[in-house]
Amino acid sequence: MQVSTQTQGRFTIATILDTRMDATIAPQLKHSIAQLINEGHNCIILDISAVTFMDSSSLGALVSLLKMLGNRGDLIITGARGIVADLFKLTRMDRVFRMAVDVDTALGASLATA
Amino acid sequence: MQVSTQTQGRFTIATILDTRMDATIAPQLKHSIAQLINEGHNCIILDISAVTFMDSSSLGALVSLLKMLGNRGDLIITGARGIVADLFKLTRMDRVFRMAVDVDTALGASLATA
Amino acid sequence: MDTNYQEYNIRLSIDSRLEQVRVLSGALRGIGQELQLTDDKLGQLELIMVEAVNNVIEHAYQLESGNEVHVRVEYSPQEVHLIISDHGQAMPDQLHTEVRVMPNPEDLPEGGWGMGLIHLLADSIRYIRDARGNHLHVSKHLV
Amino acid sequence: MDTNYQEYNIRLSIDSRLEQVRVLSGALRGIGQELQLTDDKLGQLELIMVEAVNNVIEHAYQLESGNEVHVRVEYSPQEVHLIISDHGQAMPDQLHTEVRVMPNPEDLPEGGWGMGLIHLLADSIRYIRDARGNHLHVSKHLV
Ligand SMILES: Nc1ncnc2c1ncn2[C@@H]1O[C@H](COP(=O)(O)OP(=O)(O)O)[C@@H](O)[C@H]1O
Ligand SMILES: Nc1ncnc2c1ncn2[C@@H]1O[C@H](COP(=O)(O)OP(=O)(O)O)[C@@H](O)[C@H]1O
Repeated sequence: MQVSTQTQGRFTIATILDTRMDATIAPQLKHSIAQLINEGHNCIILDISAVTFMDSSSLGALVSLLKMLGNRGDLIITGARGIVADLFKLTRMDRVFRMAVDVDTALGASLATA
Repeated sequence: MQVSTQTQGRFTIATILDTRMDATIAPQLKHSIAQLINEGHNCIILDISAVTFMDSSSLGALVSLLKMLGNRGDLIITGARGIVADLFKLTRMDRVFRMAVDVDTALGASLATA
Repeated sequence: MDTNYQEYNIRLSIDSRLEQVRVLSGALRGIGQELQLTDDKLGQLELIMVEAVNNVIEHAYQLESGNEVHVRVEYSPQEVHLIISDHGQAMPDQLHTEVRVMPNPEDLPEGGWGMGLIHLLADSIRYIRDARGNHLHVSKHLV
Repeated sequence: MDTNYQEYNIRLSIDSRLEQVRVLSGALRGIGQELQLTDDKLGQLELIMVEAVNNVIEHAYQLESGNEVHVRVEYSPQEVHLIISDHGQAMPDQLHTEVRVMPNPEDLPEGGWGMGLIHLLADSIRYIRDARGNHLHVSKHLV
């Protein structure tokens, strides 16, 4: 799996470059974001706008990351669309994750509530 | 199979609207163009620019149409690209058919040689 | 054998390894595009198929490779059927007979959504066990 | 069974009817796109597969429906193998052992290009007959 990271103020923006997040990718995803968290990046914006397909194993990996952060930090998911957005809605996990249409909106919303 | 026809001077431009010309389509293709020929349309530009895949059965159908026309008329193939253009080259049937990159070029060339 | 020329039928199969599932997805998407399904329907069919196939590999075959996972795709302009077959352990009955309750989001679940998603996305579900194995039959209306 | 995670393997099958070939094409294109083949290579693979499958349906099965046509797709980053299998009449030997001479264009041929095209497009061809039938094994380099 390929992730590119970038810092913007207190946020680390992790962009998933693959178009597919499935059961093979889930452990890698978990590993690379967990590494960011362990390095002290506690406010993460995970941009999945390139992702056209995601299964429930990957959703599970995201939940495990959310738990890892606890209330030490933030995990905001941006850019979910199509069947990926549906997956969050059908499982009602869109209520648990902070979600935004894109990275700029996520950053803007965070400034407003800061 | 879907074909749209249009007249331009002495030419009848038949545009294939399907993206696939295969063994199932070949008899239909033969039938609809043969019908045009029987109605007296002897100068036909067959525009296959929408076609992304063509097999040798369809090539055979085109040859049968060429034979049907004999030297009573013209069959110009326009818009072959990708693997469709390759099919004509690999079989060397690009030497037998009059071919042009697009309809305008075919019309222009015909005027020049008229 | 159906002879209606408007009906299409194709069987796909892979070995029971999670990393093979993406080629199955690719094949399904290609079939759907050839038959001009909408992106919406195709995404839903892909999610149904992947969740069912993941379950087969993870549960019916216990992540043991060397077993076959079959997916049959049947298309008519009215509906698509997906039949996912395996010869591994059978699924517990209540998983396909009852609409499955999704895990509670507040519990921060890390799994357990698979069959629930299939129930939500499919128009009908049937699970059959016969001499050749287990068959999860899912249909989805197109109109 | 290959366990290299970079290798993908999928088996496709349809009934021996020409109108079913397009779903096979769709599946192959979807697989190729998922594995990021170039449009060029994918078009060539599709033409190889369709010519071989048309031959199976028209000649090995004499256009009789109700028989299975199998296509196995094996992918590695170096090459793609297509294995087209049937249990119908076998192909005459000289059709696969010798590079086939294409029909002369001046004769205005209406067919007879199938195996010639496969020879021109493939990097290698092998035809095997065993207890399970006839297998045309075609490979195409990707690099
Ligand atoms: N195809 C199957 N064969 C056998 N058992 C299954 C199968 N699918 C699911 N199960 C069992 O049912 C449970 C719930 O499945 P599911 O709702 O798909 O969620 P998940 O697979 O995410 O745990 C699984 O944990 C497993 O024990
Ligand atoms: N799979 C096959 N099984 C049996 N006979 C075959 C097969 N493929 C081809 N043939 C025979 O070889 C001939 C030449 O085949 P081919 O070069 O593919 O051209 P075409 O199929 O267009 O005639 C066919 O007409 C047929 O008699």
